[in-house]
Parts: sequence; C-alpha cells; structure tokens
Amino acid sequence: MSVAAQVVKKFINDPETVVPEALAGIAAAHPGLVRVDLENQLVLRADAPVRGKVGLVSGGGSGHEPLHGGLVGVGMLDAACAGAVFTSPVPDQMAAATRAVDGGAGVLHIVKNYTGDVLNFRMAAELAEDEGLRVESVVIDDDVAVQDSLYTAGRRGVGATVLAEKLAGARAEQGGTLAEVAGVARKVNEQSRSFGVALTSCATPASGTPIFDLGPDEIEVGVGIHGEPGRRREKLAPANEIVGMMLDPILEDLKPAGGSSVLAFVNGLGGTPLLELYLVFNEVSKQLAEQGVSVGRSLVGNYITSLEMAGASITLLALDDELTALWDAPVKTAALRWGV
Amino acid sequence: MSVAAQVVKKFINDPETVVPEALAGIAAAHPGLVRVDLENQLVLRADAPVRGKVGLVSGGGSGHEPLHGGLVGVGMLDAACAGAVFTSPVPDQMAAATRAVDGGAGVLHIVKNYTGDVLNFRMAAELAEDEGLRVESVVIDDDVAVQDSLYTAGRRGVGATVLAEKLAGARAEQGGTLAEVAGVARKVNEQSRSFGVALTSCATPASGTPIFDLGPDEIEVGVGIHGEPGRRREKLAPANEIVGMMLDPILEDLKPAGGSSVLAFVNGLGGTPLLELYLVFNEVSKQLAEQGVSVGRSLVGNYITSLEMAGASITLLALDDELTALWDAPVKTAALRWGV
Amino acid sequence: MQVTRWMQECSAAIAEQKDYLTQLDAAIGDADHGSNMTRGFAAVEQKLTELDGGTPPGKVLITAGQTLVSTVGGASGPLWGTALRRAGRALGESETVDPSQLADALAAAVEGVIELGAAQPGDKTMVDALQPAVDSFRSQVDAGAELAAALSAATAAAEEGMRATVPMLARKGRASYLGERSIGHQDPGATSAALIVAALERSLSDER
Amino acid sequence: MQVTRWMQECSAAIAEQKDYLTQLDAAIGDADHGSNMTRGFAAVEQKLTELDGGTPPGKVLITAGQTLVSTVGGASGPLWGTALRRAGRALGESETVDPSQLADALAAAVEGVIELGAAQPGDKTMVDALQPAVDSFRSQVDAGAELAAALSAATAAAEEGMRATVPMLARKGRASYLGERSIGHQDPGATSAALIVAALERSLSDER
Ligand SMILES: Nc1ncnc2c1ncn2[C@@H]1O[C@H](COP(=O)(O)OP(=O)(O)O)[C@@H](O)[C@H]1O
Ligand SMILES: Nc1ncnc2c1ncn2[C@@H]1O[C@H](COP(=O)(O)OP(=O)(O)O)[C@@H](O)[C@H]1O
Ligand SMILES: [Mg+2]
Ligand SMILES: [Mg+2]
Ligand SMILES: [Mg+2]
Ligand SMILES: [Mg+2]
Repeated sequence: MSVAAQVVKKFINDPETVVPEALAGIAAAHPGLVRVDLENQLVLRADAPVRGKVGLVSGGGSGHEPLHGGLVGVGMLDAACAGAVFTSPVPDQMAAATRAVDGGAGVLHIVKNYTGDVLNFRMAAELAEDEGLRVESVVIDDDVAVQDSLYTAGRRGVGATVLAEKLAGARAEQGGTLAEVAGVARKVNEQSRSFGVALTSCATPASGTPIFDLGPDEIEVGVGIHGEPGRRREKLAPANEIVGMMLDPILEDLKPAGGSSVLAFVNGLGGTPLLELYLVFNEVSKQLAEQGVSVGRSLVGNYITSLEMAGASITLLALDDELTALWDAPVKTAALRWGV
Repeated sequence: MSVAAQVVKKFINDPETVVPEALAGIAAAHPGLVRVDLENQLVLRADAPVRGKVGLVSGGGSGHEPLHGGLVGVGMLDAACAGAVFTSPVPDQMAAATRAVDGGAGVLHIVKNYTGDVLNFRMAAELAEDEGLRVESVVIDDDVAVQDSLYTAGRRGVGATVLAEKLAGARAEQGGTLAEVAGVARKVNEQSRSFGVALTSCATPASGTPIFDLGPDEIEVGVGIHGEPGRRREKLAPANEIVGMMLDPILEDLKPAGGSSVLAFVNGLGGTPLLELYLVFNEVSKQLAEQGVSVGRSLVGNYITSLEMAGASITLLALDDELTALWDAPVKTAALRWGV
Repeated sequence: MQVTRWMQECSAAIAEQKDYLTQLDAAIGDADHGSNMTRGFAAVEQKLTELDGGTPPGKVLITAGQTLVSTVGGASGPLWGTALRRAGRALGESETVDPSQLADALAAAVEGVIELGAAQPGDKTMVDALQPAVDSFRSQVDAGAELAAALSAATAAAEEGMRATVPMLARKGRASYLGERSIGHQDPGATSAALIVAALERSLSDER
Repeated sequence: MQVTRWMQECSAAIAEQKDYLTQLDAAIGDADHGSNMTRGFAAVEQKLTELDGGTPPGKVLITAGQTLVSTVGGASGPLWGTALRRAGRALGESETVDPSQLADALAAAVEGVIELGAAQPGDKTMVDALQPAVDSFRSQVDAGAELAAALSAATAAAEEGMRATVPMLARKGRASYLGERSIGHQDPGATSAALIVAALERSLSDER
C-alpha cells in the first residue's frame, strides 16, 4: 500500500488562494483581537502599533497553524507574516510588518532557523534599518533531532518558538526594552530542547499527496514541521517507548539539574487526537518524575503543526522564577489565552 | 485502494487503558484546574462541590476530546464522565459525578441525544434522586442531518453541546437556580442547529482500522461524531460548495430572521488542519452575509471531535442579549478560557 | 436451573464472536458492540463467582443484570441489564424454575427492553430476535413440549428474527441515523441476542 | 544582449518542470521548490513587460532579482534574487554585453550566492551546478571560443554538476536535516540552476 499514492482531501477552493482565504477567516473570526493586511499577508494585533512597546514580529510558511497568526495579540506577537504553505514569506512582508508594529521602542524578529526564514528575515531587517527602524533578531533552533548541526543548516526551530513568543511577548507587554525582550527570547531558546515523531506524512494543498511514504507499521523519528522525513525510520512501538525515544535525546542535550523544574510542552503535529496527546503527556510526566525532573508548567495541544500530519513533538524548557512568571503573565490571542 | 484495509497508527500502550491513561494525563497537565477520579473515570472541577452553585454534569463516550473533560472548570462543567471510546459511560459513573458536584442547589445533566447516553443518564438520575439529590436533565439534539427524526432515535447531539455547556455553566456561575440553568441549556438547544461532513473515517484504538471506507474523491455528508457513515455520499467539491451543503439544511431548519445575529461555530472533527477550518469559517461568514445573517460571536477549532477524522461541522446558534452575555462571561477550562 | 451456567455460556459465545459483532456495528453503528457485550458478560461471570451456590436463580439474574448496567454502557448495557433484572424479578425467590416460569421470565425480559427502549418489532433491534424467541418458547411450552424442544424452537426463532433484520430500515438506535442506508445490514444487537438465546438452550438442554 | 529573452526562457522551462522540481524537493525537502521558482519567474516575466525596451541589461537583471526576492520566499528567493542583482550590478550601465562581461556577471552571481548562503561546492546545493557552469564558460571565453560554444559548455557543466549532487551528503538547506538519508537524491536547487543556465544558452545562441 503506497501512502504516497493516496490523495489527501481538503477543504479548499483553489490551492493558490488557501492562505489568503484562511487569513480572511482569521480576520472574520477574531475582530477586535486582530486585523489582517491581505495584501502583505499579515495578521496584526488590533491596536498595533502600541506606543512605547517593543513590537514582536514572527512569521514563516503557512501550514503550522495556530502558529503564528493565532499567537498574535496582547502579551504575545504584534504581527505574524504568512508565507505560502511551508514557504518562508518574503522580505517585503516582513518589512511591512515591522513598520506596522513599531511603537518607537524597536522591533524584535523571532525567526525559526530554516535557511529560507533566516535569509528573508535578514533582508527584511536590512530594509527596515535602512528606514531608520531599530530591529533585533533572535533565531530559534531547539530541535535536537538535527545532529552535527555545525556542518549543516543547524538545528531547526520548532516548539520553543511558541514559548519564546509567549515569554518575550510578556516581557514586552511589561515595558521591557528591545534588549531585554530579545534577551528573554534568547534565554528561552538556550533553555529549550525539542524532538518530534511522525506517524503519517502530510500533503500540501498544491501537491495534494503525502510528501513521504510511510508503511502501516513505520514511524519517522526526528521530524520537523514541514512534512520532511526524519532522521530515521523505526517500527511503530508502544507510546511509552516512543516517548522514551523523544525524551532521551532532549534530556541528554538539556541536562536539567536533578530536582529542577521544566515547562513540558506536548505538541500535536495536526492529525493526532487530543486523547492521544494527553496519553503522551502522562508518559512524559511519569518518565520525567523517574529522572527526578518536576513539571512546573505544562502545555498540551496543537500549537505548531505540520498540516494534518499525525504525530507529536515534545519540548522541555528549563524554568526559573523569571520565565515562570512570564509564562503566567496574561495573554490574549486566538490560540493561547489566560488572565484576561 | 481500500481505506478500510489501512491501519491507523496511534500513540497508545494498550487499547484497554487508553482512556484512564489520557485521564491521568489531563490530571497531570491541569493541576489546580481539575482533579480526576480514576476509579469512576471522572474529570472534576478542582474545587467541586461549589457550595450553593448548581452543579453541571455531562459525559459520554471518549474520543471527542476536548469534550467533555477539557470543558470542566469555572463557568462551565463541574464534572465530565468518560466512557470507553465511543461508548456511553455507565450510570454508576454519572451518579458518582452527581454526588461529587452537588453543592446543595441541585445538579443539571447535559445529555447528548444518543440512545446509550440517554438511557444511562436516566438510570443515573434515578439512582441520584433515590439518594435525595435534585437532578434535572437536558437532552441536546441539534443535528439536522438526521431526518424524519420522529420515527427514529431522533436528532443527534453534536456542536450545540459545547455551547449549552458554556452558557448554562455561565448561568450557574452567576448563581442561577437549577430551573434557570436548565432553561438556558434548553434554550441553547432550541436555538441551535448543526451539520457535519467527513473527508475521512476514523479508527477506534480497539479496532485500529477505519470504521468506514471512503474513496479518494468521496466525502460523507451528514455525519455525527462516532465515525459512523453519514446520510449520503458525495463527490469531493470545493470548500464553498461543501459549506453550502452544510449551511442550507441548517438555515432551512433554524430559519433565522433576516438581520438577526448568530454565533457561528466551525468545529473540526479532529484531523483537519486549522488552516482549513479558518478557510471554512471564511466561507461561512461570506455565505451568511449573503443571506442577511450577521455573525455576532464565533468559535473556530477542534472542540467536539471524532478521533482523527478529517472533517468539520458547522453549528449556528441564534443569539439574543441573554445568550450573548452568557457567552462573553468568564470561563476557565483547559479548552475554552477567557476573562479569567 | 443453572443461571450461572447460562451466563458463562453467554460470556464464552459473545467473547468468541466479539470481532464479528463489532464489524456488524461498524457497518451501521459505531463499532463497539462486540467489546461492550464482551466486557459486560466477563464482568457478570466474575461477579457471579462471589455469590454462594444456594442463591436462588432470580437473585442470580438480578445480580447479572445490575452488573451489565454497571459495566457495559452504550445502549445495550441498560437494555440487557433491564432485561435480566426483570426476568430475575419474575422468578422471585423460587429455588427451581419450571418451563412456564421460564417463559414468564423471558416475557418479562422482553417487556422490560421494549418499555425502556420503546422499540417495536420491525425497528431493527435486539427486540426482533428476542420477541419471536420468547413467543415460540411460550407456545411450545403451552403445547406441552419438552424443555429441550421448546428451547431449540426459541433458538431457531431468534436466529430467524436476527436474519430478518437485514432488510429492515432501522428506526431505533444509531443505525436509525443512516435512514435508507441501514437497509441490507444485520443488526448487531439482534445478533448478540440470538447468541444469548442459543446459550440458554446449551446451558439447559444438557442439564440432564 | 536579450536578458528579457533569458528570463522568458527561464520562466517557460521552470514552469514546464514545476512538478518535477517539487518531486525532487519532496524527497529531501518540503515539496515547494517547483511552485516557488515558477511563481517567481512568472512575476519576473510580468514585471519586465513594464520596463521600456531601452533599459540596459544590467538594470533588467537587477529588476528581475528584486522581483524574485519579493515573490519567491523560501531559500531560493533570496539566493536567486541576490545572484541576478549581483550579475546586474556587474554589468553596470553598459548597453551591450560581450562574452567576457557576461563571464564576469555570472561569476558575480555565484559569489553572491556563496556569500549569502555560505554553501561550499560539494554541499549539495545550487552552487554545485552554478560554479562549474561559470568556470567552464570563463575558461572557454578566455580560450577565445565562440559564444555559442562557451554557452553549451556551460550548460553541459551545469547539468554534470546537477547530476553530481546525487551521491552528495547535504550540508546546507533543508536536505541537511536528513543527514545520511540525503544521499542518493538529486538536489532540486541544482536542478533549477541547470535549467536556468540552459535557458541562457537558448536565449543567446539563436540571437544570430
Ligand atoms: N431503543 C432500542 N431498543 C432496543 N434495542 C436497541 C435500541 N437502541 C439500540 N438497540 C440495540 O443496541 C444495539 C447497539 O448496541 P451497542 O453498540 O452496544 O450500543 P451503542 O449503539 O450505544 O454503541 C443495536 O444493534 C440495537 O440492537
Ligand atoms: N545555504 C544555501 N546555499 C545555496 N543554496 C541553498 C542553500 N540552502 C538551500 N539552497 C538551495 O535551495 C534549494 C531549496 O529551495 P526551496 O525549496 O525553494 O526553498 P526551501 O528549502 O526554503 O523550501 C535547495 O535544493 C538548495 O539547492
Ligand atoms: Mg519551503
Ligand atoms: Mg457506542
Ligand atoms: Mg455501538
Ligand atoms: Mg523547499
């Protein structure tokens, strides 16, 4: 049975217009929270630019929803730039977003570490700086599935992106300077590690068929969020073993001190039921307890996805008082909301 | 290619223990918000019973997460009873939940209209009443895909369940009497209509293979939330046409007055990316505007699911000032949260 | 009369047909009937080991019914639980069960199902297997037939009723949501009902 | 020199190979290279119709590069945008382009790609098709070869470099995440690069 031969059915009108139509839907669903610039494919905080506040801009290819558009709002992003599915946006969009959210205190670009995202954001920062705007960039690269990253494009930015946007956004809301807000994002990235596993592939609206071919008893271990194959293929195993495959490389790299506290983030890649994500979270907390690591904060759900891919990623963030307080600070976005 | 022949891979350890393991995960992920009674498979509001407040109990088969366990908390449910996947819980669980949340003001059972749920909740209510507890039951049956329901088990309870739990929960939080809280739930049910479409089937952990077989260019029109086939099979069509297939029977039955305002709820059945759900929402708001119906409130996401089924349902609730205010009231649950 | 023996036969027969029952339910329901009934009767078998041998048949059936209600869930749990509890009440305290008492008990069981579920014969439910089984057992007994003969008549009637559900349009339970599409499929509940009647025959006919 | 003609040839050739390029990217990337490049060169073709005929070749290339940056996204957008802009700057204001000017422009393009993307030959990227093409064009021109001969040498070198990416282990771009698993697949960016060099040959060789 060739999975790649299958057609993945989707609710679309035209592959070319999926992203703008979805953006129009976001605008219609969340008036008062965000506004959408359809020409530049931007989701903007409704009241942007916020005078005197550091502006936070992120973005990337589409297909990872709710990232980034669903994370725009009070206490998180000021703007999200949407590219085509799995394709980084262009510098013009990012520069337009930077202009739109600059409140006079500078703008932070939160960039996932993919060649396309990095190069386009770099060009955008140059454009904005040429116009006299102050821009800082933080590149997120938390995916420990990428090895010998020195000789490659480096680790991918995955789950830590959501955490960095939340915590840096909270710092900006509290009136932090551009340096302080960027510092929080860098700290989150340094103290986070992630690992992902796919049970199925996914299909872009343009192609309509799964990107890779996976047997009925196979899983891809070490995948990112673009439907790309992972580091290796394994036989399907019980959830507790799969969680072990994910936690081991994370803990090996993060080396949390015994008795230390982490934020445990179990993220669905899009097609895995919440029932299973909670089962996975249960395994994560059990196995962390065995390692003497306590779960201080947690997040379970679909936040950084790969279209309809069945699978999950685990992200651990080593917490301290500052990060814990920033996590608990109010946030008001379509996908993450509390305290307001 | 026979879809039914395929294996659906899942993160599980043992099909028999999926539900208790997921419940343990909910408890671990949301301390302070809920507590879990593993023996009775109950998710309980952390501070239940709340003195003097009407208690809200719902429940049903598992596989619909976040319904119901993810909807337990301040301003919504006090308890959710979890059955096996797609199987109604037993009266003993429901009676235990009723006892656990009774704060002296009586308990409301919110029951989705399926024979199993109705019969088991009826027996539970009798058990609780024999113990001197005051119980009211409201049966939710909003699915217009079920026709000539007079001669059948009647319409299914689907999307309106989420709305009834939110609005009745808000009324209870405000100190409403059992009659008032039940009245809100009944009103929500009377003023709501839903319709669902599936692009794929889904597989229970016990069986592991899809419940029905759907061709690469076919969709099931008029499905519920148990992986059952729908009323009819159609060819895959553009999203705007599929939305029309869903909205027409809803509007025909609901007959909202021109210029009236509705809550538009686009619900994912589990396996459909948020990108597509927002695209569907965009179609819904466009087509409603053409009909002179305005969207006063909206909800987009996976709230009442059918495991990993790819598909969506649309629910419209005719709003008035009372319902709008109850919708806006604070809620603090794992899946729905605002204002607190 | 060996009620415990009957329940054991039910548990074995249903566990053996678990996947088949679930397949039938997958076609017009939600693919859980096999696991629901298997879970329930396994619990009954377990529970009955806790009763002492002298417990009267009626009490044993009531315990079995309560156990089904508490362990099955779904539509079949309350319905089968009610059926066995009603049958048990009909037998009362009596230590032995003669054929006509058994006929009354089975009639009470079906009445309980119909009262609770409001299904009529022809609605494509367990009632379509149970009602004819009960009726033929009663008429055989009234005509003075041997217990074994009456039981095999009941089994035959149940299986015929089960097969008769294939062309029916479902009017109760999940299958009713399918409307016309429910036609052409055998009802899972009628199928497990036929297994339960056949189990009764086995458990009693080889009592001597 | 007909830069516009070159861009039209690129647009046609890439659109024609769109699905093939996307398939190659599906194997070791994210299945979007075909649509990315097609979208970009279609926009370039459109944009160039707005320039008046007299625009010097260098300016046309700069406009084309800016258009790619503004419409492609992904890794290839900034890289190809930079390549064409650098080539354009190298040509400056001159109205005509002789073979050695063209060699300088192509060298500037590759330098731009390497400067921005930090890929070395052998890293399994577009550089592995571009560098050999540029080098062989230069040496042919220095050896006094005909333009047409130098161009077909460049095309041959690009295609050879493209095929040479198959056994390579990717060290840059998405394919690098695959580690060993990137071996055995032809790099999509090297493939589109070869198409672009071949388009250059077609657009110039039949100028006379
Ligand atoms: N109202 C009813 N009266 C009698 N039998 C019913 C009724 N509703 C359903 N049934 C029986 O229950 C069977 C389904 O049982 P089961 O699958 O265990 O429960 P559920 O439908 O809740 O998943 C049906 O095949 C049918 O025979
Ligand atoms: N650092 C780099 N230097 C040179 N070329 C690169 C680099 N990274 C990627 N590429 C080229 O880009 C191609 C992929 O382009 P494309 O698929 O359009 O972008 P993305 O990888 O962002 O989806 C690769 O095949 C490779 O040839
Ligand atoms: Mg890409
Ligand atoms: Mg069921
Ligand atoms: Mg069933
Ligand atoms: Mg790509």
